[in-house]
Amino acid sequence: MIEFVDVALLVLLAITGVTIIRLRNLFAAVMMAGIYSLLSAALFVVMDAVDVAFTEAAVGAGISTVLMLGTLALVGHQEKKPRRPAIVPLFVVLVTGGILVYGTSQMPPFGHADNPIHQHVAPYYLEESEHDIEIPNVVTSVLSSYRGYDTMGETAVVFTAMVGVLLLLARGPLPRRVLLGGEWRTVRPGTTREELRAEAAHALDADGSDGDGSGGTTPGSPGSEDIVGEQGGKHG
Amino acid sequence: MLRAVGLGAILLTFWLLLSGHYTPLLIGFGVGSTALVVFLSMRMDVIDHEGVPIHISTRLLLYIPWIMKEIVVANIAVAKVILDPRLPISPRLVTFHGSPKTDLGRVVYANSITLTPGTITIGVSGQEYLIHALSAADLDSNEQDEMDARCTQVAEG
Amino acid sequence: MIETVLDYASWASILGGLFFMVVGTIGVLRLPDVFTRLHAAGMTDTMGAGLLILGMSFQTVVGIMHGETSYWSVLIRLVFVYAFLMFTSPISTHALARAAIVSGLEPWTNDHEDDA
Amino acid sequence: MDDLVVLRVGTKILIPFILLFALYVQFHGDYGPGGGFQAGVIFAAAYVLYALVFGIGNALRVMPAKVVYACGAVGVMIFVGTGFVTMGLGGVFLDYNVLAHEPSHGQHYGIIAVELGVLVTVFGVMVAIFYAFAGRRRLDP
Repeated sequence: MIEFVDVALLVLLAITGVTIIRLRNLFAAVMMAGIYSLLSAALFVVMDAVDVAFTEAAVGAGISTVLMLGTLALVGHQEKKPRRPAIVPLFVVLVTGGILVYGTSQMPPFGHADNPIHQHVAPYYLEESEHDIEIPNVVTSVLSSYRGYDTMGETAVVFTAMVGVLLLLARGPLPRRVLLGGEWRTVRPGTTREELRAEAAHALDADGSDGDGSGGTTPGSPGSEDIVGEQGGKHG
Repeated sequence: MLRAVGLGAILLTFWLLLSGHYTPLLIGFGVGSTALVVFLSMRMDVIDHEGVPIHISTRLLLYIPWIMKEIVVANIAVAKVILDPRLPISPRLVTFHGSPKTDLGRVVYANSITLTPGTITIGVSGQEYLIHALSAADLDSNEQDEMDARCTQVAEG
Repeated sequence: MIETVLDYASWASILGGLFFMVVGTIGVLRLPDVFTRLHAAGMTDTMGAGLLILGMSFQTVVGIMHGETSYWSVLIRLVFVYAFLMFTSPISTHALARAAIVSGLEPWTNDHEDDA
Repeated sequence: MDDLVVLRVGTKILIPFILLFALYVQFHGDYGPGGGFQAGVIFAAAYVLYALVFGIGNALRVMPAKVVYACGAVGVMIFVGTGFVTMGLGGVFLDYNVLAHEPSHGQHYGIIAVELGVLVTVFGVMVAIFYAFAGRRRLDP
């Protein structure tokens, strides 16, 4: 029964992966990536790795989707069509995949108690952590105590990711262009909506003529710069 | 300030119910976490009559059984529509006028409309609600009037 | 006696939840556009998940009757999950529908000759 | 067309609970699934939700970018600092046994300290990356 669930989830994962490759709309691809993470999390739960599943659901299906959407807001959301079919990469991928599949034939059977991974330090952790550390969740004791150096390295890697992103992207938030009182103007970063509203109301009071002109954001006008539109509509 | 204390009490209760481990260390962490969250919420400016609606909580609890009944009835109706081979739908956009005046009442009303399948609130503008309905039968005016009255009562007493 | 009744009620509730989940999925596949599909998706959220959680709560109550005190925390969590779902489901549905209409999507209509 | 009242009020009610749930996950990592990584991500998710609904300007007012960058570094310092404290108390690097008289208690305190470091780093990094991407174009609703 469990094997059936495993296989079903793996098939769904494969389908999702192929779909992500074939999609040219990157927004849809990001959504599919979220689904992929959710399926992986379900697979981890089936394998009793709830800590990993929790991480996968929170990181993969949760926040990385938001970060990717933030990226797409900068780079656009349509992938260019490749100019020619990628024969050589396909060949490389197929050969590598074939070798990996061949490699699995030498691997010990899945979940077997005599596997090498269950012979080394794992029995010690499982038996002694209750006495050494006295907390019930062995995953936490392995991660933070027995393998504390590894976790320190991981934390440093996460920190490095931030440094990398900041080196590439952060010159601080750039000044923004917003439609204010019927004209475009530049506002300093960090201006709150309330401040913009107040300024807009002020500008509208100064010349109350174009309250109708900029007001009335209709459902059919995508990306209409709304702040002042709403305010103007209510004003007039 | 009273609301901040109220939010703290609610959050601490939430923590104690979730926790299940009542050692001094963990209860201490609970108190500290609650204080941090209340501080952050004050900085975020989410503690006000909308963010911490403790003044309507009893009326909201009394409202829940009725909305549950409505959800069940509406679900069965939509399930019948979906399973009907002819798929008898006639989707339409309509605008309602709702009587709740406060923001909280408008939210309760809008969410009640969305929770009952067959109707979805698309937009709220003042007291006008833009509703998408799956079929004309979902727009029973008696029922909407009752929901309207009850939501107003929940939010405004 | 009462445990047997609760057990049957729990399974009935879980099966009912699964039924509404399946019907909601069929609805997502059959209905014509995003707005009508949201109605069907909302069904899986409110009724499908609700009945599933109700069934699981009955199971925990049976467990508590057998003296498993740790099931209390499971019951509390189920109630929290349900409350969270009831709170977020309409908000996300609203956000999705609003996003669709703001980006200029026209709701699908048929020539409703059968009823006006 | 509308005044976003549903999203605004809903987010206001929800955010304190998400933040507290993140801290619950943090401090109950010893007893069930959870820990610094998950808690940091959930905490950051609540914050990103706030930024999405109320605008990045308000988010920057609550927690300026410099504070967030500092969080990313401070977390690593907490982790490494725990190691130096254990060295100062006569143990080896990250040997928590020396943190209390009873070795198992010391382990417990050490784990809490390093998990706190992980929480702070992950939160800071997630929000910093979000600021870096979202701050470059307006994301106000």
